[in-house]
Amino acid sequence: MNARYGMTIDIDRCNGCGACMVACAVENNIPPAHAGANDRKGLTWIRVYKVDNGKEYPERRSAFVPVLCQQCGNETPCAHVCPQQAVDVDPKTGVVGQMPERCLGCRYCMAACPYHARYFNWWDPAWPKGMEKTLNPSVAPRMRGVVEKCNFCHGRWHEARERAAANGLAASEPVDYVPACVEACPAGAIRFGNLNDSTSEVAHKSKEPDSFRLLEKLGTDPKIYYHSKRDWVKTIAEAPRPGAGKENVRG
Amino acid sequence: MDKEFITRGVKRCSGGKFLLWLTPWALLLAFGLYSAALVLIKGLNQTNMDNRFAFGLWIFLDLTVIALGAGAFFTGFLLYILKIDDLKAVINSAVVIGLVCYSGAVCVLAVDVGQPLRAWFTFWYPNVHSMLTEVTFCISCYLTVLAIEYLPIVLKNRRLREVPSMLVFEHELHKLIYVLAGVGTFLSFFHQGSLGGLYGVLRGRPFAFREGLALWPSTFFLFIISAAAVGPSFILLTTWLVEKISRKKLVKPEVPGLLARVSGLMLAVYVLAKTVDTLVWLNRTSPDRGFQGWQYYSWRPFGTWILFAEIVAFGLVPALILLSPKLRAHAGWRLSAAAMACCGVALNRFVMTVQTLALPTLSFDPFMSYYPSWQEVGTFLAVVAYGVLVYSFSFRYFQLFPQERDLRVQAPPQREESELVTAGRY
Amino acid sequence: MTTRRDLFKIAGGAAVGALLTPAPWRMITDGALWSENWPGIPRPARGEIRAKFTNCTLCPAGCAMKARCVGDQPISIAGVAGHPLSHGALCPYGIAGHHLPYHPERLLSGAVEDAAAAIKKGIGEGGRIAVFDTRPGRTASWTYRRAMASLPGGLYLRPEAALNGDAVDLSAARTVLSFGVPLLDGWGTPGNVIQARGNFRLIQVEAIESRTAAMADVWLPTNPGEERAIASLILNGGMDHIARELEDGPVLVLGPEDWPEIVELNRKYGALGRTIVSRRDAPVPDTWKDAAPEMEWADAAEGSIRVLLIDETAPGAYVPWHSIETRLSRDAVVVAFTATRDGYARHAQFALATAVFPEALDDIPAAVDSPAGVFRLSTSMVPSAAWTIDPAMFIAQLAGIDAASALRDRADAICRSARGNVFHYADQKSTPMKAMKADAFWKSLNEGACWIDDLDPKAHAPQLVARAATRASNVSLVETCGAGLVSPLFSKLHEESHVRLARHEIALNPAVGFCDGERVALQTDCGRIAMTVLLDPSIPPGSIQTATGADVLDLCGGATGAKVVRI
Amino acid sequence: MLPWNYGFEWNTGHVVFLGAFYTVLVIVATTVGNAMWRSRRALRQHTIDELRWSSDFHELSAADRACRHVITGEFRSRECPNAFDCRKCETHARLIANQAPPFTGDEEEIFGMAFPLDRFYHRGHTWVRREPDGTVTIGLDELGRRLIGAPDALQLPAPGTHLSVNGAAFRLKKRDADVRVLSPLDGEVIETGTGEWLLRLRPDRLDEQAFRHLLCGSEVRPWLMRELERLQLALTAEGATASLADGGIPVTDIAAGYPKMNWDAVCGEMFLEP
Repeated sequence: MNARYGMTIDIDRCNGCGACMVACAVENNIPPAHAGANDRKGLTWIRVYKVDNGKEYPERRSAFVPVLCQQCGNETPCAHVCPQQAVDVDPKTGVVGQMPERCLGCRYCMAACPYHARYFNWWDPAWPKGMEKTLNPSVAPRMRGVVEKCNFCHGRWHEARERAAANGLAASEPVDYVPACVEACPAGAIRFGNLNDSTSEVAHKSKEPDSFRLLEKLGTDPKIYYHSKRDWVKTIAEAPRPGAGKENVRG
Repeated sequence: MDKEFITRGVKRCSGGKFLLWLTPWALLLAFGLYSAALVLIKGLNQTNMDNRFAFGLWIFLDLTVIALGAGAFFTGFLLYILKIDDLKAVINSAVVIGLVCYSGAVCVLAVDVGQPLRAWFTFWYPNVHSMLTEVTFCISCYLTVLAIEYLPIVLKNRRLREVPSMLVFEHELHKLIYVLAGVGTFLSFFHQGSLGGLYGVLRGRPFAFREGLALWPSTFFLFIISAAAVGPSFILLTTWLVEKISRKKLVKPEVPGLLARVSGLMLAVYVLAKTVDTLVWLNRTSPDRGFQGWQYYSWRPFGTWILFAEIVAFGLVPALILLSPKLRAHAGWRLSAAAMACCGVALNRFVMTVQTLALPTLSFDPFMSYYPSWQEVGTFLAVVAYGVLVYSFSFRYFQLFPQERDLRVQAPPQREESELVTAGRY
Repeated sequence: MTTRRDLFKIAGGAAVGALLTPAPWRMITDGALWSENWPGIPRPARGEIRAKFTNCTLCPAGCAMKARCVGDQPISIAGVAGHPLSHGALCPYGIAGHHLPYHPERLLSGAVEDAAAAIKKGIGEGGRIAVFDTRPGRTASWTYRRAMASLPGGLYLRPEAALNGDAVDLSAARTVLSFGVPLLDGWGTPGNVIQARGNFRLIQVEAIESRTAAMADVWLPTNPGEERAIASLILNGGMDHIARELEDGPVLVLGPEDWPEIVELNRKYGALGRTIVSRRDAPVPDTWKDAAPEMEWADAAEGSIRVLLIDETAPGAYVPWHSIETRLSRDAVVVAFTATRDGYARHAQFALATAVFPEALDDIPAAVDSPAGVFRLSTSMVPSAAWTIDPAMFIAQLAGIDAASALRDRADAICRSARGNVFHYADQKSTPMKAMKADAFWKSLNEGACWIDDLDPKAHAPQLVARAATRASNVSLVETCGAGLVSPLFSKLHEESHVRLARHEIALNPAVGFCDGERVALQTDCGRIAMTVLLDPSIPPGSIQTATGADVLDLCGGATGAKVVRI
Repeated sequence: MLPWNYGFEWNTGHVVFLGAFYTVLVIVATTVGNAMWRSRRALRQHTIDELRWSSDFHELSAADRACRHVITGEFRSRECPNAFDCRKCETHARLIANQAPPFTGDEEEIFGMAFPLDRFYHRGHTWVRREPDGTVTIGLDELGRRLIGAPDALQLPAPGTHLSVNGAAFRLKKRDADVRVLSPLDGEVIETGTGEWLLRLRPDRLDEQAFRHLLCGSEVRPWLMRELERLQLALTAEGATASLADGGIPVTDIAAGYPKMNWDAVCGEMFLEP
């Protein structure tokens, strides 16, 4: 049976420290920001947004929402539109993969993605002198002019499979495979696992009443489940409503 | 002096005057090429596009330009397939316009992708489900076809006709041109459509997403109709413009009327279809996906006025003007209606591309705004200048308007039947 | 007889025929795959993947780290699961700590000889020499104290100790009342706080909705500067809904320690001895006992110090420069041992470059939230740059004492004490100290281990003393890494997402009338610093939020009435 | 793209899409290829003179392509289907069969221009005179002469050159005008002259058929009247103010009369070179 990897993110536990974003950048050889980069031209495969209940101080309450590629399972919007098969959905894992070395850089997939989880290399990647020594050998850095995004740390998936094979276990579903952000979250807010495996923690958590997915009605069947006991936080899953302090988006 | 290149018997301004006319455009082209080079060499960071505004000015202009260039295929279709011979008067001009628009669009496209050198991957690893693949294939094929259709026009040049092989090839190719016209029609039909599909299939963008028939969303068909509607209008405008600039009579008076009628007819069909589509989308498609229709229009500055402008002011109104014979006959009305039609379609392309990207999808998204950088504008100006230059040269050295020579003087009307008046006058 | 024409025919035929076979197309495809590599992009070094263990020195928490290395080069860092103190958690600064040696703004070298000469001259002229140590309790600190003892008039100075050197036992608390303390945002040992978070209710009294306030069970928004009033109100039995919360003990009250109210509240709700406990530090060799006493900065006499050596390598509490200045004599020589230009180096005549994490070998004393004493090493994972110096060695040399084996000596002393347990990172097992030989202990310390003392059976309830209180500032400071240097990848949290305030970024309410990205100056009676505005409606109009950093602390430490002005 | 390419799968999408694509390519390629092949064949089967004339003839304005029997008033309007080569024209054969134009030997005098009727006239303003020795002489007719006046340059073919009907016989230059004059007959040049006649030709054939396509006798006057009309049109088109149809007799050098005029256009019109 094929795996269907997914995540549950407990918004009530996230204090927006950003460990996941840094760990992701470290793991996937994402370069530091170019001098001209801003929050709309950056490379943040996982990005923590600060959301609020739209009220004014002191009724205002905030929460932090990490958003990464939602790994849509149904008619994956980006994979559907890529003109040259640079995006594919791996049937073995359900992970939406991106092949930067085949990408034309037309950014059609970015326009197609409702979660803005895809990022374009606006500049040549550059690291401070000497820092390239710290690059992760299991991930190839990307060149300028291509799109990239979260792939649940594909490199880690490979290594985990090799380890599993070495230990004589079934390589199909390595037990110790977790993406960097999951490993890094100090609050343990992000959980990762196989949604098809009914015994897994994510399978349970995803079915809880407090769990929800972003823009579920679009019918793209994302595999990232968010979790919060606060009612106003649950409303972030729905379509935007104009007005109400929308001008505040930090993060 | 270039006199021996100019068709015998047509008047063209002096070479010096021509150069004077070319200079500003040439400068503009140079500037545009410079900015395009910047983008190509330094990368897309030269533009103001970003991860949220992944497409910018260029996609809007590409779509508009290609819609306006649709005159080429639609006129060709009417002339060679439906045999409406009056359109012979403008077909050459239409072909040149088409060529200019399409080649220009393709160049801009090449500038605005991250890795232009990999463009051929699209042919090598085509994803047949992607509208962009369809667009790429059709546009590249159609551009070839247009180039071939342009060939006879070039070879007809007075000096080139001296070369026997060219003379003959032109003659023979012209006999087969209807085949190319047919193919061209087929191709442009599909890529005009898939350009519409481009946004209609974005299920992640409920503002653009449309349900469809068979493989294609409704925008696929709307784009075809609107392109067919605006193509003749644009020819109408350009012809008039050329007549004004060159201070010559270029086509018989009945031709613009015909174009206007065709354009009006298609436009009426389009407005009708568009209205139905909009209603279905606002009341079913969008709400089903959790997005209430009204909220799209509560983001400043995109109020409902844009919907009204698109469908009524620049759709229904020009359609009615062009359809009423009395108004159509009047040049002023005819031309302003044509212009309005063009604006309407441009506005439609703008809404489909830019507004779609500006509107938020996540509840914690802001409304996005974007202003093109001067490099982007420059790249577009390059296309305009390039178009003007190519057209000016074609107009000077080739016969874009076959009727021009006969129209120098009012030739006595010819009657077509050839009956024997009298045998044996002697 | 074949003519050339025939040859052409054959060649042409062959070419056309070849087109009908996969061969040429395959070649194109493979060519494409090959051409998909882009020049000028660094190729990650390959090699054997190893795990190395160490402890973080970037802040006093000293979290345990597991580094993934190619050969010896760390390429990523994660926490050590099951660690009794850090519980496998790391903050973003630690996660990217291995980038610091390559930081473009790292201090590159210093005039070591000139500094030494100037110091000697200063001492020679009979001036008073002092070492200012930002993180006391380290073995290096002991070296300084020994060195100062052996120098005439030598002083060992330290910042004011949190809770007078006593510890907080969060695991014991049921209710925590915090006055603007960033409890959930880098306070103490993050992993430990998160571990304990499930067991206590958090009441946060703060002017703005900080990360801690956002996560607190109750957030009491106050006007900036009114926190103290609220504290005394609660103390005097006002605000009974809070008082009712505080019935549910044990209670811990955290806040600026120079407020008497905090001390009183803790005393009133019986925190002392239950959630605030005294801690005995890791043993030291008896031969060190004649070291100079620890003296809090404030107790040094005005204008008395002729030579001041500041060790910034291990960041801790920062003392604003204007209060240091007053202790210096007119012709004082100030030498800063640091890896960054941003700290005291701005004021020192000599800034001597030191190694940074993970180059330096150092130990990390117990954090404020560790009731038991600990001893752990931050090992040198990459060789430290040739031009760096070790401040402990430098000062030891100055005083002519031998400190080369200080860490080993202390380890042996701890081993001799036979107290507590040793937690080994590699296998996550802990063994009692008494069961270990000195060499084995030293070995495991270097391979990644942590000695944790037993709780002192005869510990006395701590006595907090209130100090002269300063007024609360209307600037709320968000903790950035004390080290000054942060990984270049923090651009992800700063420019690329604004999820954290970068240095010299200032968050303001839109109503205040500045626009996003505007350049302004943050101004207090201590001066002004240029800042970039970041609009955030969650900041109340009266408040200012900015990131710490030496210069900001110099500006706002103790200062009041900060305001933002246009430039 | 191709079955053996990475990422290719034999599903309907691929087959339909790529099928359509290849079909289009094939159609376009064959069309162009076909055109090339045809033109190659044409170049082999016909002399370039024939090809150029057939192409030129299509370029002429509809009025200029009128049948000679329209000129004589037998038809209201008829476009010549044979590019002015009446030798293979059934209609012409029929018409002259039941009534051949009378051949009056004396000279016609039209607007002071001499058109001797002892010779045949070609619509490109050349005449052909049969000489007793079985050769023919060819020269510009009076209107042609007056259009050119004294030519700036006259390029005559070298003796031995073979001319074909409606192919270029010789070139004339006058001011900005540079026109080729159509050959009225097939034949070999045996001598060139500069006086009344310009070329002496040995025609390929001398039978009755050989001269059928040329105007003669009573056809000449109406034809010339029409030619003057055309000249008038051409002149006005080029912006002439003084007109000559109102009795004004064409002067011996018309070009001199219109120094500013684009004479090339006028000559092109009159000598049937579009």
